[in-house]
Amino acid sequence: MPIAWIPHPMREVTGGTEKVTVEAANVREAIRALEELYPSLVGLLIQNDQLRKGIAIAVDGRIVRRGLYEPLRSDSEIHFIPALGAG
Amino acid sequence: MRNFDYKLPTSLNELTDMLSHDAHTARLLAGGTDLVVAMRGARITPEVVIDTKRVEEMNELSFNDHTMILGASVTCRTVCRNPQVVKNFPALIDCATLIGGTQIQNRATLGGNLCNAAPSADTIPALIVLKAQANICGPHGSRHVPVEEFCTGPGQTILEPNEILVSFSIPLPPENEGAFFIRFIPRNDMDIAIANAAASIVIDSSGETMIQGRVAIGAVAPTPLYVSDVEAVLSGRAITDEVIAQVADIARQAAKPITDMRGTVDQRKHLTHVLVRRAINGAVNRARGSDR
Amino acid sequence: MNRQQITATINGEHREFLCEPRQSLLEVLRDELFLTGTKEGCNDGNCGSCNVILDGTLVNSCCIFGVEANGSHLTTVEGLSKGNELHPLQQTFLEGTGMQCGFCTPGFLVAASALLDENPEPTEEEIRHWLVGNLCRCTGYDKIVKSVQDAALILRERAL
Amino acid sequence: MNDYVIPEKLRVVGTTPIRPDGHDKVTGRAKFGDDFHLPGMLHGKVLRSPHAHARIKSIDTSHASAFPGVHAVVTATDFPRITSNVIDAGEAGQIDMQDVADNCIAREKVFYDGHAVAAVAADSAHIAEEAAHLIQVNYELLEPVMDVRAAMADDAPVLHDDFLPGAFLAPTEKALPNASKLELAMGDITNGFDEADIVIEREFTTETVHQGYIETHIVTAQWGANGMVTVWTTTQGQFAIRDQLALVLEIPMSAITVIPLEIGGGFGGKDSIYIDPLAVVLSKQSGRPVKMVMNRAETLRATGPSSGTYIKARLGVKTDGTLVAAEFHGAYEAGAYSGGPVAPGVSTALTRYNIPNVKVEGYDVLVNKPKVKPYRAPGATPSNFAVETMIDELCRELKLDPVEFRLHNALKTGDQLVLGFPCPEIGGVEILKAVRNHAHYQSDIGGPNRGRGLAYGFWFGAGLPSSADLMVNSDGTVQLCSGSPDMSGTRITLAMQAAEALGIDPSDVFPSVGDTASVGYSFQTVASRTTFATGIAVYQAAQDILAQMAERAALIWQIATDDILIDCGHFLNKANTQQCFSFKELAGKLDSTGGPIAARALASPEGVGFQITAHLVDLAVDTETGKVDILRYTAFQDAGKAVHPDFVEGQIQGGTVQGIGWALNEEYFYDGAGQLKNTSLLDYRMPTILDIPDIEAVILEIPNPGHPYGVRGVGEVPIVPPAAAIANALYDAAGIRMDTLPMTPAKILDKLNSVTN
Repeated sequence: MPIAWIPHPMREVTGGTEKVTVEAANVREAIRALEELYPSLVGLLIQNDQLRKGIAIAVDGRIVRRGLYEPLRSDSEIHFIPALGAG
Repeated sequence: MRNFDYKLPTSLNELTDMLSHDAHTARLLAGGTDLVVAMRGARITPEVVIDTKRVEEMNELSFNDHTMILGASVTCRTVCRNPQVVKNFPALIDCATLIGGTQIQNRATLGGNLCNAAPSADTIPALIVLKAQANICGPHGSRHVPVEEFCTGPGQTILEPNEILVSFSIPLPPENEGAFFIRFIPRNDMDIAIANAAASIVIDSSGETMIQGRVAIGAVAPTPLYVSDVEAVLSGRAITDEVIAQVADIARQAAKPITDMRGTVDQRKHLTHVLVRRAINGAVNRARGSDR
Repeated sequence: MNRQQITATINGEHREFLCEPRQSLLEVLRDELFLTGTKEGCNDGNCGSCNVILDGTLVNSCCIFGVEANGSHLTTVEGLSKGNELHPLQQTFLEGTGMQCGFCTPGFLVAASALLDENPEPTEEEIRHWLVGNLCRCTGYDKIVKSVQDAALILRERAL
Repeated sequence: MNDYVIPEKLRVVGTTPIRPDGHDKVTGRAKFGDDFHLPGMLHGKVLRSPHAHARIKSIDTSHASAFPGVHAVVTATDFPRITSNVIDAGEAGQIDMQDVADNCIAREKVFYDGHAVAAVAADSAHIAEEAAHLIQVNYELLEPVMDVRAAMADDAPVLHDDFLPGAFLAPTEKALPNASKLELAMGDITNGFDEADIVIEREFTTETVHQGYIETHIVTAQWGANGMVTVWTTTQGQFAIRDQLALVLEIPMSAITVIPLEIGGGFGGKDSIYIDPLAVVLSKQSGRPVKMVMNRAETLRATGPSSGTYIKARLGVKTDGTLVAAEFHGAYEAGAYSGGPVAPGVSTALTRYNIPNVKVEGYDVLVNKPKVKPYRAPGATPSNFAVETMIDELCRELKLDPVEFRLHNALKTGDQLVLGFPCPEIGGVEILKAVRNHAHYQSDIGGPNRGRGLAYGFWFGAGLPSSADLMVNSDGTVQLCSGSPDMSGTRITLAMQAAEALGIDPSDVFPSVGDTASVGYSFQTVASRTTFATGIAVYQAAQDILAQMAERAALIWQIATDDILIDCGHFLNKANTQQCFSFKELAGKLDSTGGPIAARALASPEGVGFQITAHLVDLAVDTETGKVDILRYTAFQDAGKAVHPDFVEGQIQGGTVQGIGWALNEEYFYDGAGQLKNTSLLDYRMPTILDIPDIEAVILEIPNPGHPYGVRGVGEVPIVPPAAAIANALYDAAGIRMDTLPMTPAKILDKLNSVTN
């Protein structure tokens, strides 16, 4: 099952847990699964059904374009990272 | 930019008449490298601009037995390309080749540099140590003023509104005199001096003793500064690092700089010391004929 | 409005135009004559993008009033090539990638052509001193210097 | 997600053909922003705030409106008050459109010296400027805050009441005034430092700098009678301009066409709107096209800058030179509105070393300066300066060679990044070995007061959406249209990739940059992405073209398409290779076999190749004045595959020189009231041709599997290490450790004095 890594400052919500195995076919479902375990986590990641300002998603080592809708494989790893921007 | 009338006199008389007519609303235009920019920034808003480029007396560059006459509207380029200037006044070449890039030197004039009266003006310290005299013409005749007395504050000069800087008279230096100008800027070109210095030194036949000397410094006071106190210290002294440092000490004390975005008080005083030493060494080398 | 009639020879052509005294030569070239190859980068004589050759000398057209050019001979970047035949400098800047965005390029070309007119065999140091009033933010200058050197060589070979 | 099989031999990629847009650029014919004229065009000018922080109490435009020759005057009340509208720009982050709108024209408050307050359109720029100065604005002055640390203090003046403290703040953590936070970590920082034999902690400050493009911001807008808007402008992204205009003006995106003109430099600073909406509304009100040209002072006061910073960092190392722990705190100026380069700045601070225990925190801090914009590897130069000078200090402390130390700790493919995931293919080790083997590294320094410095730099780059259209002409030539403005030769690098893929000569591909009505959506030319990402779009479109042409060949020969072999611009019958069409021959038969063909690809590639580099510099310092002269400079960089090596070299040289300017002389000078004092290129001191030696570029090619030809972005990383390399060389030359940028002669002199005293 996919693994979601909890961003460092948000581990306050998970009691220090850094990664969670989730049953999910895409990132959105992964966040729903996290929500069941840690209800207060989702508000830190999502606002108005979108990723919060400043957050981007990496799946399996690539910063992905499809955000919440990015499909996951059974062995995928999800990281929530700062949106990097560029010049 | 506010609009204005443009006038192009062809003689000094015509220019004098025009200026008398509009004395308080007119500005003279030579190379324009300062004036055009100042007008664009609305720091100067003349109603009449009088172009001096066709006035013969202001564009003269000539030599007689003792003196060079340098018109106020002669460009840095013309100065730098004149073999007699190159031979007699290398310190003028030092500074005239430092004013802006090639494009600016092709327009900028020594007269404009003096009348603009910037504390950091690069040609003024050299003119001072070369004993240049400003030849001024007004409705009631002409007068002649040493360059060190010309500027009275940032952008301020002794010129009355109806007076014109026509030319400089600069005495030809004796064989045993050398002069040198140096400035400090953060880049290698295109900057306003944080500090600058010029020196002219007359040496004796041994090449080891200074007979006379003049030092002027810039960007360290409201006007370019002639450091008159050094003459007494220099005269008759052996050319040693100690003596030169002693002179530089006097210049440093004379410097009354301010702190602004280009430099601080401490930095400018320190640089004055360094630059005066280097200027004197450069002048001595030229007097010795080792770097003409 | 006190527009004045100005006559000048620009890139070999006789031109007459009206301009206000407050219009710079740069504005006149660009806005009245539509010679837009000459660029405005700083408008105060610090970047060289507006370089033209006025009566044989290299100048910043932003620091000159248009009325000052009355009766003059001017060369702008548009006057460097002969029809479709590029000036050697234009050729070497193109082949030697002496430009990136190309905005400062006309100024560099005009400035460099004034240099080569006066000094057909400039050293690298002479090239750098001559061009110090021209700013380029893209290239780091190296390829500009080499392009000027290459053009100087072509011109010298042609002169033989 | 696919990794490409990179061909061993490339025919076009790696050569140096002449750029097709070059002739127009050397003859003065190329149309840059200000070279575009429309009949009846008016000229607009902006009135800007002289105050850094003030409330606008009233604006009286009556005198300006009555001035002869004036056709329209606008203030913020002429623009829709949009509700906060956050748009998602993908991996580039999110943009708050209310902030964008307010930055274009101030509504209740002005937030920086130079903030636009009103605009005038008149018959000439001179008239517009005179009229703008007749507008009377009544301000209530507020206290400005100009420094990041002051802005985060408890008693700091607050810029925005509705400011959010950021996404990466722990739920119970107290938010700081004016600052949003992000945090990254891996391993255990406490244990990590316990393991270390030597721990050093240092503080750094860097000043605000500007991108310094020589062409300023220029726009011409025409409001059509049918409400359709056309905008001609100089920009890094025509679609970004269109989208932002639509959102700020609340008109449909489809009603706006943005036509990109040639761009005279951008470096990140021309990625968004400033005067654009003012020109549009002035045109609407006057019924005439309006051109607006920012002058240099406006450009410095109101656009661009990149953040000044405060940085505190701690490094822990074992005596064998193994880095075991690192902590990095970076506070970056955001300017007047949130959203500076803190995330990439702090994320790249340590990324090039494999350090097991890391904590990184960054603050995006509001100050009364222009809203910062990306600048070439945004945020990375200050963080690199801090960390690389500390690494140099550790090398000296441990008496370890700076190359060997970095080799020992270098990030390698598969090592975990501070972002959490493993590092993709990276050539850091190869880069460092190239330094070690280079003649420059082995040469004598040759004189007193001279020193040599090394710094190692990293940058992510980005993919993001790009489109490309290819159309085959009946004579076998190909039209290529992309949505990526060409800042430095990307027309040719895209044409070369099309030619490579199609098996034709690059001179047979005509590349152009499309407007928003004629080409598919493309993100800006930023993030070193055009040759990489738009290149992939071109490659994909080319594959489509080849497939379509194979179908035509199959039709002609009456065989299955699968039986067609495509080989280097030739279409062959696999069963009978005597049957063969060249690309040109087949192109001539398209009309008669079903009509012309074209292809469009929209790509958002994710296989971004990271950029890694090392810079080596020799310099001399005048110990009496603090003046630095750069004597020799060599930059080593992994290009993945250099599509056009001359332009790659140009990117390396140009970026390095910008970095040298940042290192030595470039900075914003604000006075105590928050007014910018150096508003010209005389006093904003960018390097001149006399300040710079030849920059030798050593290009390595460690292919990026995320691109069909192995390409990595190359444009940004060259600006990252110069400041640190120069600082390290200064230590080598004079024994002084610089902790601030720029390292001006005055600061160097101070350090020299403190060392001798």
